[in-house]
Amino acid sequence: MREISYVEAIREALRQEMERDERVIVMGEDVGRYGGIFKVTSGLWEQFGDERVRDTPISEAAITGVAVGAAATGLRPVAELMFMDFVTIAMDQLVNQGAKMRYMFGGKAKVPMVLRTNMGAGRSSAAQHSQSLQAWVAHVPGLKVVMPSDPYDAKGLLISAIRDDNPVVYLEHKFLYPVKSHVPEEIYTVPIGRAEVKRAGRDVTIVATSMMVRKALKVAEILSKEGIEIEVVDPRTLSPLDKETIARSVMKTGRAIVSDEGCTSYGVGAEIAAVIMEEAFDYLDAPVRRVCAPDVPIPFSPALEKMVTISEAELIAAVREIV
Amino acid sequence: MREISYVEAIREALRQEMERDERVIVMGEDVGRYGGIFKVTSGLWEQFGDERVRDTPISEAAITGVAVGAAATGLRPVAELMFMDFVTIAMDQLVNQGAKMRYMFGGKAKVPMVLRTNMGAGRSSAAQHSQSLQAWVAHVPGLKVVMPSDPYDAKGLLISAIRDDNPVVYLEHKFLYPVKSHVPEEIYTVPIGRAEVKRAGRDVTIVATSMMVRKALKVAEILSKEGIEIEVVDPRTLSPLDKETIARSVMKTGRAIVSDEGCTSYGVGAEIAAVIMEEAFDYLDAPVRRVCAPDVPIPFSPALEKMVTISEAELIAAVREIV
Amino acid sequence: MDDSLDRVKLKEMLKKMLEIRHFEEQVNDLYRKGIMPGLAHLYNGEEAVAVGACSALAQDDYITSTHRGHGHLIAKGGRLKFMMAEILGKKTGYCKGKGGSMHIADFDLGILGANGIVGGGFAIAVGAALSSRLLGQGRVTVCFFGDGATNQGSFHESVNLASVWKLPVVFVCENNLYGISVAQSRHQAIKDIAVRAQAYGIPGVIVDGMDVLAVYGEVKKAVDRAREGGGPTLVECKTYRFGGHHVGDPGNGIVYRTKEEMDEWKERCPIRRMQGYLLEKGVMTQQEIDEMEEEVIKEVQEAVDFAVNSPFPDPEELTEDLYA
Amino acid sequence: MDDSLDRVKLKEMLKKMLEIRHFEEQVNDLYRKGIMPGLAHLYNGEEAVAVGACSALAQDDYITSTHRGHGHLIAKGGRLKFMMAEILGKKTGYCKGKGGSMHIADFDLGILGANGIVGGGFAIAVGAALSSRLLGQGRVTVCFFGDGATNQGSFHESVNLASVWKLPVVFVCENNLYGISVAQSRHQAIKDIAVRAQAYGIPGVIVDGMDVLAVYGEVKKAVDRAREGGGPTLVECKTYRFGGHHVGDPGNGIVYRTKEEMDEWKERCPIRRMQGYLLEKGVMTQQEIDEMEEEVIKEVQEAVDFAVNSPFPDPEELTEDLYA
Ligand SMILES: Cc1ncc(C[n+]2csc(CCOP(=O)(O)OP(=O)(O)O)c2C)c(N)n1
Ligand SMILES: Cc1ncc(C[n+]2csc(CCOP(=O)(O)OP(=O)(O)O)c2C)c(N)n1
Ligand SMILES: [Mg+2]
Ligand SMILES: [Mg+2]
Repeated sequence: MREISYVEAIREALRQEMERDERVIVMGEDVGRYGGIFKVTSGLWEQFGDERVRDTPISEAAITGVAVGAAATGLRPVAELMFMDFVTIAMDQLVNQGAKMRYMFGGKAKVPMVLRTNMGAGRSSAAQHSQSLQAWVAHVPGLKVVMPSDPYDAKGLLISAIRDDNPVVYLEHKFLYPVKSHVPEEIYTVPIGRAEVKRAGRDVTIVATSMMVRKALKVAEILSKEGIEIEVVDPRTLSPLDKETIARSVMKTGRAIVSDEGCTSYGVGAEIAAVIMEEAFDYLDAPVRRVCAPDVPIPFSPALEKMVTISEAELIAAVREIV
Repeated sequence: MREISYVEAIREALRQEMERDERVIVMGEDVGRYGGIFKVTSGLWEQFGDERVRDTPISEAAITGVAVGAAATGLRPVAELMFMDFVTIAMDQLVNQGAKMRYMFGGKAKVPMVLRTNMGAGRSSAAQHSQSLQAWVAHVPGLKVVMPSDPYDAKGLLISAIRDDNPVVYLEHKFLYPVKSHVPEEIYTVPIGRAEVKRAGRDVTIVATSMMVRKALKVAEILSKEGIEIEVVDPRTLSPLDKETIARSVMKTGRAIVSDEGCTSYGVGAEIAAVIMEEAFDYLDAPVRRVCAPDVPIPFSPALEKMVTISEAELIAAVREIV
Repeated sequence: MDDSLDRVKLKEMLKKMLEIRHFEEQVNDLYRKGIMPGLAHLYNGEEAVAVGACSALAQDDYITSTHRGHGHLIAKGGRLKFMMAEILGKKTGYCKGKGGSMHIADFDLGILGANGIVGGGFAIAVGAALSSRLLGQGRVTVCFFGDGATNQGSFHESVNLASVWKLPVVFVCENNLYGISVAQSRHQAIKDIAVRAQAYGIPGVIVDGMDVLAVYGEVKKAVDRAREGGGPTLVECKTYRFGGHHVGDPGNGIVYRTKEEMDEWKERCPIRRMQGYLLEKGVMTQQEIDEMEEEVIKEVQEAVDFAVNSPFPDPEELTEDLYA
Repeated sequence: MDDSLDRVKLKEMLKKMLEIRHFEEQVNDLYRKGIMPGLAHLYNGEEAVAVGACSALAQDDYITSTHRGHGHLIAKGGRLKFMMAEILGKKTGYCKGKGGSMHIADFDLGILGANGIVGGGFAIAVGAALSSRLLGQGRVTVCFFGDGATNQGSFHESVNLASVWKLPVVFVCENNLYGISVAQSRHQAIKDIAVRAQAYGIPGVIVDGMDVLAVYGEVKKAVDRAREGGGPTLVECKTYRFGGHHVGDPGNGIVYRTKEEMDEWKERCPIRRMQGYLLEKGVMTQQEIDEMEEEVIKEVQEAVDFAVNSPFPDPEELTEDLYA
């Protein structure tokens, strides 16, 4: 079975969709000859040329808004923001224009665009290059939000996102880029809006996003040796959220931990915890525990930054608290 | 006892603080001679002149960023965004600059600014002039977020916000502007970070924000006649959230409803519901119910818009479901 | 007189301007009567800009519009009755009542939407131009916006991008001297917005926005240039809104404008001017003009009747049209 | 030679440039050795801009800086050891290790911070200028930024606001011809960024950014003008970064730049040029210059030692410094 990395999987999805559909284009800062600063688009410019792989000026609002306008008029743009922190500059275009256009116009428009960017701290990049702002975009009706946690999902979800007729925010994780796993060479899709049980277990459910899925799987492995069987549920899509799969798991285990790298307060963990309470209250043996990032900006110094990137030890401690 | 309206209370707070402290200035679109489109700043330009009451170009990012820079260098600016929907344009300045400056600089800076704006639908202003995006700003460490629900709190919280050495997002509600209640003429403060029990009751807690507090109080009145005693808790501040007061109430009543006008998913209701579960799980007789806005953009037509502005009837129905 | 303008087209231009004027008067009326929900930003006085510019476009060319959008939409061919129904929040409106005055679109006519965000249309226009280029469609986009909007960052980013990519888009500025209450001299330190073109290495031209033929002429040149691959142009039209910022603005904006200024501009009414021109050139007689105006009044009244008599959307429509 | 520059000041300018150069070389070295966490954007080659501009400022004047900020900070008087400690993430750094290379500030020296957001400093600079005016302080702000940053909306909004409010701020553009890998000709359709001044009705000047005295001269004029209430100026400095976009950029940016271009610009080294000038004018002898360089090397080494030997922050500091 062929193994490729997460970054290669994303690139392959882009390449295969661009080969299949001329309307798919890529645009963003340094995505052309430079191949993107995380090398995601490496090689695409050589294959598809200047017109379809477009270096932009440093203008995040325009990048996003141009993608909206292009999507509404027949292209299927995949725009890249170099870091998720920069979505702050593009929120009007994304939220007031892209997300609402179809609804405001009574269904007259469709906006088949993908906004790719990456979240996650841990690279000593400090407060403006490390944020995990997924809760913001997931709060916006009209957007879809996906967060692949492994190379297989990365490829399949990106292909789904490109083919989706709605604006999709596609969130990559900086530390997943080098991670390898089995990825079929042929084109396939992973459906948007469908969670996946990444590991079955009977004692505790960990609902984890992105990089936290990997960590939860490791923790499950470790604790399994002690006889604690953890079920790891990866929502994969934050919006629309697959409440059924999450609830079904918690109904079985009776205990849940939610782990996401955004700040805890008003974050993704809150929504998933609330959903679990709403859907599985009578099954809960303990309150849902949130294991998310502390409510501070990301500090530069590795000595401090390691405290905001959630460790396996923290997950283990949380499991022990509630079992 | 003197009664004045919410809009007058805000204006009085601005006036009194500007009289007291020369460093307090007001800036925003049409806030000068025009007095702001909701007339909040009416009369201030006449009293304080061009230099301290500044009409700006239509440049929300610059308005916010200039306030950050001015605050960091000795002024205490109160900047207005005409509608909260426009904070989308200013998120970088607010979140990456204003909120993080102090932390990034190791405590070297302080940013005593207030960003005033208004939320709430119901005026047939459609999807880009009606949003309630408080969940976004409450998710950002470094910001404080307040939402006064009556004229008394409006004045006291604004004075606190102006005197606070941190960036405070001050959220007004369009439908509260004309509402009157007792407001002392003298200067007083309402502490940031302190919730208030607006009505005591033993059967159900409704944690409500802004306009929803008023509606919850009316519902409490109505249901009291049936013998259902509702406790209405107004967090007043979303960040930092007064978890104790909320939890104490739910420990007493055992049942809770959270009502906020933002979209339900990944909204304020999720956080407060999660907090209640974390702090008072063993006291809960039913899952916390969220009575927040449906996950759609705000439609223009009154026929549809009335379905997204939460009615007293919806609150009543929610209460009946859980008692 | 521009050679590309035959008599039919000239008459059509007058008719469109009349449609806008009467349409807006009805909107104002419906507001005063409490029939129209919310507010609306009227186009009275600026008719020459929308009509001049859109007359330079083909049916499948694109426009992006603004909060003050009725004029642009009518000029680009928008159907009065669907517009009016939308403005009243009716199910039969262009957007099924979900959009209202600030969010009307008709993609079939290349109308990519009015916009409630000042500056919200710039990047969308550039995106449409990018589509046209990559799909080889030869469509040109006209992006309308006000003087106030030229201070938004999105103006700068979008014009820069369009210029460096040489995209087929024409930026048409309606400089009506105010952004709500703030006079141009208080929101920017320049008099001619056209100079901003220099910041992007593109042509910038100034035109009398009260003269529909002048607007047509300059925009036509810019559209031709764009279509031939010459890239964007910034066309500044000096104009004036006769009413207040919106229907609820007290005294038609007397709080921040002098009566003299308002009167002076009203003297330069673009419709009267075009009528004078058509009479002088013998294209129309006074009687024909009067008949045309009667007809327009009737059409607008029909639109009002259609709108007033249309039903509101049904509750279940709330969650429709969100996702494709 | 500018009369306002005495021998002491001239020597100081050279010294600052040397400090920057050697500081950056050490940073690069610490990166290669794996001692520096993260990345850093070095200022080598652009020393004349920061030093020329900051030499025109008083101690209590303000600057805002960028991701490529070390040079600005040193030129404005930043202490090498606190900077280096910050860059290594140490408790003794300017920001207690919380900021790192892209977020160093020293408010006592008027340094309002480097910035990780391209274009993040514009509005902050204008805000500082507003404070200075309203508090009657007579302080001027110099806002540094790159060519790439001039395409951000915040550039436009901020310069527009500063110009219409006539605030005491000088916009100093470091046009080093690239934003990461994208050459200026591919990110904007103009050659001289100074022309953008016309969009705001302010003066725009072009200066050789490899000539510290030329930069000083133009910025000094602009600062004087600003201080006297004349409003902002846009000063474009043509310059070049000798290294890659950051310490990890392969081959010093050879992926998108030619060796010829790089060599050509290195020939114009601003430090060598200033040295030649000082020798020629008899301000310094070669021996004095060598001694100065020795001293700088020693100072920088002391800063490195201080930083390397400093402790990391303690865990409880994580939640400190968030709210005042
Ligand atoms: C981003 C944003 N900021 C502010 C507003 C409020 N607003 C609506 S129209 C307007 C004035 C626009 O001025 P201009 O661009 O000159 O257009 P005009 O109204 O004169 O046609 C303002 C400030 C808005 N709708 N969107
Ligand atoms: C808002 C934002 N967009 C993109 C980036 C990534 N980035 C960092 S530096 C840089 C290039 C900046 O170019 P320029 O302004 O010319 O400065 P230079 O690096 O050449 O000194 C980019 C794109 C960023 N930090 N912030
Ligand atoms: Mg205007
Ligand atoms: Mg550069």
